[in-house]
Amino acid sequence: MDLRFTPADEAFRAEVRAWLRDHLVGDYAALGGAGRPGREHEGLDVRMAWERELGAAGWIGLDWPRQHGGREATLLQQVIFHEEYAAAGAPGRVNHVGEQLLAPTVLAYGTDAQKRRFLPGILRGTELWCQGYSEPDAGSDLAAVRTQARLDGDVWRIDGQKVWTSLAEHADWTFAVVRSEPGSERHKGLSYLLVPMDQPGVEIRPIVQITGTSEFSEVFFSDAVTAAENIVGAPGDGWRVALGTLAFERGVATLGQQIGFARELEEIADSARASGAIDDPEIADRIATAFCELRVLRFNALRTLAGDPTAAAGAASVAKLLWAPWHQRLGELAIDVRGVETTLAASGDGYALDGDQALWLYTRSDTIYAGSNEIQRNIIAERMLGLPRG
Amino acid sequence: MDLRFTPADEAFRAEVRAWLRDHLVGDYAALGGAGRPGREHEGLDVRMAWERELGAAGWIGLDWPRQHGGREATLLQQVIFHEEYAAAGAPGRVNHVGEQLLAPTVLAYGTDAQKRRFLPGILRGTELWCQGYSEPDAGSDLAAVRTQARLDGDVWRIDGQKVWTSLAEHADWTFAVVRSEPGSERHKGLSYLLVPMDQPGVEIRPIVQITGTSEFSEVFFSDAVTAAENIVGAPGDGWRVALGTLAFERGVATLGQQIGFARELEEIADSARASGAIDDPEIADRIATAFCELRVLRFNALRTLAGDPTAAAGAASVAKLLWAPWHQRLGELAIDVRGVETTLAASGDGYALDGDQALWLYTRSDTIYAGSNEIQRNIIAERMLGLPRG
Amino acid sequence: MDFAFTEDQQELRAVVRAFLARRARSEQVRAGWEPATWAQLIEQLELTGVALPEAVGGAGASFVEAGIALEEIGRALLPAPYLPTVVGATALAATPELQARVVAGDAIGLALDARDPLRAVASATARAAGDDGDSPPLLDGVAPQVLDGALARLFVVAARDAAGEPALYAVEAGARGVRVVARPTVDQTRGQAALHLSAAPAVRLSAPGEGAAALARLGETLWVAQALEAVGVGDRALSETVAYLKERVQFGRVLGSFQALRHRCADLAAELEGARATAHYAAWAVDGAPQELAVTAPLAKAVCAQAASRVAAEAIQLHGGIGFTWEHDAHLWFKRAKATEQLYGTPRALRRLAAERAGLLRAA
Amino acid sequence: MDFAFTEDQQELRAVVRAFLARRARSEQVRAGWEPATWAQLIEQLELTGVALPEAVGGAGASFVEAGIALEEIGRALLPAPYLPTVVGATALAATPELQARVVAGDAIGLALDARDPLRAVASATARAAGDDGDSPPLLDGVAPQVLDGALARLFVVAARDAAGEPALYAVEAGARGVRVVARPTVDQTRGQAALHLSAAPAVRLSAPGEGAAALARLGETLWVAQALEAVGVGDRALSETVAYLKERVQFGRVLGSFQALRHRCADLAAELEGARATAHYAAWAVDGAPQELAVTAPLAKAVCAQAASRVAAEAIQLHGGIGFTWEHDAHLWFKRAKATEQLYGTPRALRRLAAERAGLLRAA
Repeated sequence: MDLRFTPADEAFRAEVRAWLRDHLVGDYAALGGAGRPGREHEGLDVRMAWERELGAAGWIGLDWPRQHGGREATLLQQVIFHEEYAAAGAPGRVNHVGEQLLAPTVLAYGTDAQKRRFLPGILRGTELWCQGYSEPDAGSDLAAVRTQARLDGDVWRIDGQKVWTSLAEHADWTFAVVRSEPGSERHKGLSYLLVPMDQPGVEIRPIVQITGTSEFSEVFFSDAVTAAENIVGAPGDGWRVALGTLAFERGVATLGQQIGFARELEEIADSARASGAIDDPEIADRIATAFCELRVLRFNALRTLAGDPTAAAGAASVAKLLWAPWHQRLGELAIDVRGVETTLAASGDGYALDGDQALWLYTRSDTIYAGSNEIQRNIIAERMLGLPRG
Repeated sequence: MDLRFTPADEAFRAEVRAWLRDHLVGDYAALGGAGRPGREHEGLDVRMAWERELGAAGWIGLDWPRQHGGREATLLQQVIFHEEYAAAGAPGRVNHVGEQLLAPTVLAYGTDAQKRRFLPGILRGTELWCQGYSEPDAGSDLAAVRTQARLDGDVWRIDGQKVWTSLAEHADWTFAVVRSEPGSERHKGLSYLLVPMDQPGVEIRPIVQITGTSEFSEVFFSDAVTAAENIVGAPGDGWRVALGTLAFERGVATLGQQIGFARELEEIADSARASGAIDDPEIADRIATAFCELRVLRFNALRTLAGDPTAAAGAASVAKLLWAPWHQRLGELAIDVRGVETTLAASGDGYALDGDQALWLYTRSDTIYAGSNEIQRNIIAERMLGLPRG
Repeated sequence: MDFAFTEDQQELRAVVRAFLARRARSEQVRAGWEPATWAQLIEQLELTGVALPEAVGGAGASFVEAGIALEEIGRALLPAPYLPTVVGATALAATPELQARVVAGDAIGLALDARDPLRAVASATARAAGDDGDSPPLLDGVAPQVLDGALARLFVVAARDAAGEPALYAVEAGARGVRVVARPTVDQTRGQAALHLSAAPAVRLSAPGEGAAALARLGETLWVAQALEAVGVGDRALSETVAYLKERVQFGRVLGSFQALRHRCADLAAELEGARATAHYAAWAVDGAPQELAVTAPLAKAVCAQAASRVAAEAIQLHGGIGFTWEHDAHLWFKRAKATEQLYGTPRALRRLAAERAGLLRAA
Repeated sequence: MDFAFTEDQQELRAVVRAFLARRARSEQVRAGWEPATWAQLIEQLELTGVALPEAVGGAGASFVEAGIALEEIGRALLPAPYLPTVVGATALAATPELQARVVAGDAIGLALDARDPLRAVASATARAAGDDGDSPPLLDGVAPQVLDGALARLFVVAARDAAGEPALYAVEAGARGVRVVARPTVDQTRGQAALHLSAAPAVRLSAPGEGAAALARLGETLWVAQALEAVGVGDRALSETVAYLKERVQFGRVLGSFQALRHRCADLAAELEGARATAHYAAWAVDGAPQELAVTAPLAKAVCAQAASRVAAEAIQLHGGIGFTWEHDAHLWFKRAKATEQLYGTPRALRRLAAERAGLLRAA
């Protein structure tokens, strides 16, 4: 056990930091926190240009094999990249889904031709991806797939609906889990298809959320098509591939995310000091508690990423079950620090919220999306504690 | 809706109060809170004499039919009696089980001969009862009865074990749910027997609790006997009778219990004022919260007892699920008000606790006994909310 | 003692609920204030006058009946100024002509401090010796957050009189020196407005020396009304959530059969039952035992607002993704419940006030 | 960065756990202090010297190794003065002869303020100018709550020196002017004693001008040790509870298959995992990054003690009736966890201290 970063890691950190200092300027710097949760649709054109800058400088696909253009970076180097990225206040990434979910899936399960076709666009930041897992009546039950696909000559024809898709209207491609064997049930008979978004058979409708803004869409497939070869894994093997995609989420962005959390907490504490709310002992304790718990999140993430093997099973679920309610409590704190004035909306067209109000409302989703609290508890009970299912 | 007590009720209250003022004197008054939860074995001889005083004055069986010696008192009059009884600081009753559980069962399901035989002893405070429901491996699952009984000529012969029995070593009789049909399962084949405690086949072993004291016992039956006619209801019909007994618990003692709670809270607040702990805003808020929630308990009990019909299903479970954790939090508060000194036990022989420490530890059982929190939640979900069982 | 609602009261609840089922459907609630609905509330249901004397055209019932309406209107989130109107009307006992206007449908705005309704927000100018004489007293001051203020015809203002003592005044919305500025709200089903008074002519409502008591009474009635409305919101959120859990199938089972969810609903139900009993008791106490309100009113607001907030937050969670959409009503319950917590004293502050008034937190 | 324990460290944990499985069974723990077990802890496992320099006979490892022992000893609730000894030994750097005695098994008592370990409990008398000269300084004072004080051969005392500055001293248990009075405890697996010092001769441990820093360092190390021990207690309580739920059948099903119980265990496990990571990080920081302890140590104690308390309370509940008996160990975990919360600063106070030190709660 040695919790210092190595000199090599520190050198890597210096490299990241220097590059960001030199390149995160002008329009890019002006973006601020745009693209972060709750602000996913802000400044998209500039962020897409920024993604290409990152790609050109080799900051995408850090951990990919060199033969596919990656750096084969270690887990900790990826962590460092995300930390520095967040600390610099760089904008929210537009192609997280492509880089962190689709690319590892193609690397693990894809054909050579798929690797040649799809990896470069991600690496260069020129092709954006969106996710097609959730369906309207499925909720947390990912296996309840009803979207159908059938092979028709040299194309798959797709009918159905996906939901909770981020950045659907900007993505070039989606990866969708579809039912390719009619009459099959649950995990069986599914396939994992790569589908171009820009075609008549794909319709996108934004979902307005409780913040009054829209971060997600519904995606409707009506006789949408994709080439027969755009299947990852074998037909009927989609469930295994889809789970594989989820497993690639190693949480390297967690510590970067926490830097954002710390910034939010500091802003709340600043606001409390400025208004005198800090003298309310309950507010002070809630700020102190949030601070201590955020440190716990950090230590927990370090333990997982820097490899205590005993922390493996269920660690991702533990992390999510700790941070999501934490962030939700932070949102409550943000408006409680200011009190009754936060019942007033911001001035502006339509339904306008200030940052604290948006944080308060947006964080209600933290405990629902990407595996609800309930799903995480199921996973922890089963995999970490070995308690039998009911 | 009119939440004033009627003049008749106030007159009844005055009668109770006057009698207690005149009779709760000398040895009886000196008992203080003896016999209340956590102190069930204190001053037993005097309390048995006191029970006979109550009986002689007609304060037992308040709601029983006049033909059996009762007053046919209303629910609210019973409430009033318990309030005044608690407010006077009268000792814990020794025959709650006989008066509140067994007697209504005999009245509802018993034969005339049983009524003649068993009601007078309860009414006069001369025969004490204990409960024989729980079994060692059953936990909250009351139907998991393994104690066996078989009819052998004119007697039942009983073998098995009951647990969590209060005042077993002082009781003259127990009512026990036993399996009278060999090989039957769960709710079927059970019978409800009345068994004399003073016989060679009955052995009692006290259970020491986390307080170091003993409020409950295990009761072992080894070829214990009771006369064939000492069965309530038909053989095999014991489950219905047993559930009936539980249903008779209308919570008339609840408001009296809350007077005890209020006294505990006041003592804690006094202690906090004396030590200055009240200036700790967290302590102050916890005291304030306990105060407000205790009022909620009161309003909730009044609503149930004074008859809002919409509050019926599950109301007893709601009351328990509210008061048990409340009392547990009060126990935590009692020692947190005093802080680190409460890690030191009281001086005395063996393991000695002061009142705050005993309250803190004893209240851990509040959420377990008489239907755990979990059982209450099941009942509320099913009966009040109509949510289906898993 | 009888804690059951009378048959008339049950009938009133049923009528109001049926009315709101027609006139406060989700799309109607979202469309905002609808004068025709308000008119029906006045003319058909006579709700603004339910607790007012028959002499002014009211029904002469008690605040229990107003409480039933508050609970049901909260349950439906009807966007209408019923709460401030029915609360404000209790301060108009000395001005039957104003009460008569309330019966006829004039809405009241409560010009109170949104953090602490017991504090004055305006003061009567010394230059106009109107408090005793013929010319009306003139008020100066600002109430930045008046619930449904833009709909009010009349404001009840907590002010200091020319002698610096607390007093209640009535001010006409259309009078000179009165400026009302609507303000957008996070809870889109209830507006707010800022009220600016600049030498605005006023009618004094409280007798000299009784202003503090009148203001305290108004604040306590307001807390009770908030408690009742919150119970309505919580009841709606819980019952719709339970209904959803009974229907929605996941993993091949009805969601409501998952014990973890059942237990959470049971905890919410227990908390809400306690809150409901408290709100009903408090509603009765407004007329039945006003001396108990000093303690019961703040604790009722604290307990009920918190219960509603907890239920509404869990309603979003238990609905899953759909509960996070604008389209579903869960966010409306959630925002209303939180606003109720925030307005006129937080649960923590009001718990403390109740305990202080009960003597529990007074210094030894 | 490497957060994994080395093979040697894993081996150490396995050895200690195996030893305690034999020597700290429930009936042994309940029997109290057993000198033979302590002797084996010293002689066979060399645990009191694990973090001390080889020059004094120690193993020359780090506080991480001591932390492993603390966690395991907490897990077993071994009634032995390991925690105060291993913490106190860190204050003896300037007195290798005393460190050597610790390696040989002399237990240390920490004469600190049980509410706030950063405050002095004694003072060096001015009459003996011993702080600088040949005659030893003499201490007066009382430490009413010294953990395992009756077993200590040596006390580390937080005192004010003759100049009124904070300083650490060592006092021999058997010296004149030293009176140790054992006190009964609620947590029956760990005793306490009152230490009375009346002109007791002492050895000064901290250099002039460095006393406050030495005392702060001692307090921080103490908090880290409490955090580690608490994680051990919490781990034991959770793992035994989970094991029980897997075995125990009710309503025809294994209890652990009831989702409401599974979810509660999952919440406890998540909280405990966070606490464990925090305690391990803090253990490393004692030697690896002492500058971080000012913030990390108090928060580690706060977080870990609270996690242990929550787990232990739920352990009683989830065991049902049996968990409420003297016979079952659940109450031992519960009492230890609560005592750890109470001793040397409550979670709330330490959270505040951590946030203040991090600059978050400083006034603007």
